Amino acid sequence: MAASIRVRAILNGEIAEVQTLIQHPMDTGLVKDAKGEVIPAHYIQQLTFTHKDKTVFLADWGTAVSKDPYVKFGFKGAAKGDELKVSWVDNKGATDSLTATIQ
Amino acid sequence: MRNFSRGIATTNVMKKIVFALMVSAVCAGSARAASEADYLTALAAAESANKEAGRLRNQWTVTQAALNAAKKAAESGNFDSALKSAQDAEALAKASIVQATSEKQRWKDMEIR
Amino acid sequence: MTASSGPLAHRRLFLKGAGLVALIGLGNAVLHAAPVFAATNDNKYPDDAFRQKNAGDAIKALYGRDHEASDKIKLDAPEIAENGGVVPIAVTTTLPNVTSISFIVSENPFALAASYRIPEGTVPAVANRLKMAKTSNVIALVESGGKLYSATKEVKVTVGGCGG
Amino acid sequence: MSAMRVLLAVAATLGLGAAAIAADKPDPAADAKAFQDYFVKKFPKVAFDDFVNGPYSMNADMRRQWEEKEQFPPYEFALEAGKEMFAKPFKNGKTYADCFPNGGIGIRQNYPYFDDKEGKVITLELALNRCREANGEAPYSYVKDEMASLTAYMAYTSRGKRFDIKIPDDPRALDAFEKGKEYFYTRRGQLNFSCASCHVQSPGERIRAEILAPALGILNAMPIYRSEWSGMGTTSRRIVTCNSQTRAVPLEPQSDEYRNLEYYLSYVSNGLPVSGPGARP
Repeated sequence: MAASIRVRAILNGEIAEVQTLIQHPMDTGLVKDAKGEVIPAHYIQQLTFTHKDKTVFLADWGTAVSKDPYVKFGFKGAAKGDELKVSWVDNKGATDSLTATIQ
Repeated sequence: MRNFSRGIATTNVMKKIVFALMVSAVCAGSARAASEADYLTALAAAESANKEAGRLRNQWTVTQAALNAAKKAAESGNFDSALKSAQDAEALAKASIVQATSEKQRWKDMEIR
Repeated sequence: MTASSGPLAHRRLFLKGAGLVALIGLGNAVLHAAPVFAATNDNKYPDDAFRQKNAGDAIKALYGRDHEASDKIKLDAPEIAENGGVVPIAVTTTLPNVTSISFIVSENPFALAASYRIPEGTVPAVANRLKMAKTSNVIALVESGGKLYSATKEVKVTVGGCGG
Repeated sequence: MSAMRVLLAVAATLGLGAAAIAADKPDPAADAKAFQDYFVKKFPKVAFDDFVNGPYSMNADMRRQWEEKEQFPPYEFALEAGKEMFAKPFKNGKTYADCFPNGGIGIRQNYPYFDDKEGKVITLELALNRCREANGEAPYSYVKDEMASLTAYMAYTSRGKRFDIKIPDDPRALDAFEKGKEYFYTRRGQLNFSCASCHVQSPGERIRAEILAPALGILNAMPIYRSEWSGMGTTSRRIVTCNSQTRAVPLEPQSDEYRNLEYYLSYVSNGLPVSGPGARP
């Protein structure tokens, strides 16, 4: 189970409304910790949503995206029960993914 | 207005006194820089006042900051600034004590009744 | 199997032996990387655009063209951010066949905050939470029908609390 | 003639003195009523239950930002972690449910309460650590994430239930209430502010980016995820940071002063719904 990704995908008419909250520090690399050392940049760069093997949404993120990032969008052509694959990769190469079902 | 006429005479006297004071201050300033002893007595006074504020559960964060600054300056041998910071700390600690004691009654003024 | 790049590459090929395939691959990529703008087709992360400091350079690096204001873009952002770390910013547009939406925070250390690819069939609207270093213009860019449109709003940002 | 005047003066001061003493016999119910009337009169357009939303009941621009956050709130992770922690048995096999009435579900609105055996105020945070220690586990810090996650889950199970803080007719309980009230109105720190300076005299006003919350219902959303901390905050953490903001040296979390303060503030907010865990600037 992807511990870092929370997805809510709800069909509203013909549009699937998708909200995602991801647990990630999104460190900018410009902040110092209590001891005065710079906390290195550590942020999600790309977040991809695929439905029936087609990318329905792709986010390119910089260091200005908030900690525990959130994004909301909608797309047509989905049906209740369809699967929506969500995956991210960060600047350290770490990744996580989750398959959610459209309610 | 009556003593105005005497005023002129007194001003000369005043000038002499002021002059003398200034001279002695300058001498005092340069001749005897704050010694470590001065600093230590001031530090002790500040710390005991801050301890009293602690007993009254009403210390200020800036008091501790001034104490730390005093100790830091003392470590680098700068007893003038160490003495000054210790005196600041004492003043702050005393103010926090006055605040605690006066508020014992004054808090009621703001109470919603 | 001729190495097409200069003498240096030749020498490297013989030395590395095992690295042969990787180098050739690298050689090809370098050759084909004509000035193509990542925002529109392949899924490459627009690293260069995110490294630009000011808005103008970031937009040029990402879209390679100027933008014109459009009243068909609704940019929703607070007047005074409750906290610079979490500023809710959303955009919707009635412009036709939108392919990309991006957010610029001009006064941030790096102007480009986020960029989104909007494939066919996806609603041209995005909501997200961005960080803002200080009071700044927020620019929402919408690429529609190969042209670039924008909406701008100033968001005031300051710290909270009474002192400490 | 002057003797008469002196007599009158003495009588007057005595009379005043008597009145003052009478007024000072603790009457929590009257205090709560006066407290709530003050805010309802000061903010006639704010719905009673809306006071628990702090700054967001005071400013439309802030409220929109809050409503956006609430769609997928940042405390989601703490809430889920709290739920798991609450169910996970201690090493001795027991769980938190064994320590609390009704298994700890839907009871947040009764905290803090006055324990007549111990003769002191017990807050939810203190009760949780007591439960841990009673079961051989190390207590959690009162200002860190574990305590925030647990209280977030317990608050969530009480959402909508109305604060129902009780003050038994026990002089020690009345004294605790009075001491909490005194702490609330006492100025402290170099900035010389009391809680009331900000949360009674100037709620709705700005301190730089933030809008001051009204004191009425100010604890109903605890624990809170603050963007300022980009993390969770328990009631203890919030009070301790408020102290240092006014340059007062904070006391130990859960010390008498703080528990009595929480007792006072919760009692005067009786009748308002639990809305924790909350999101704040």
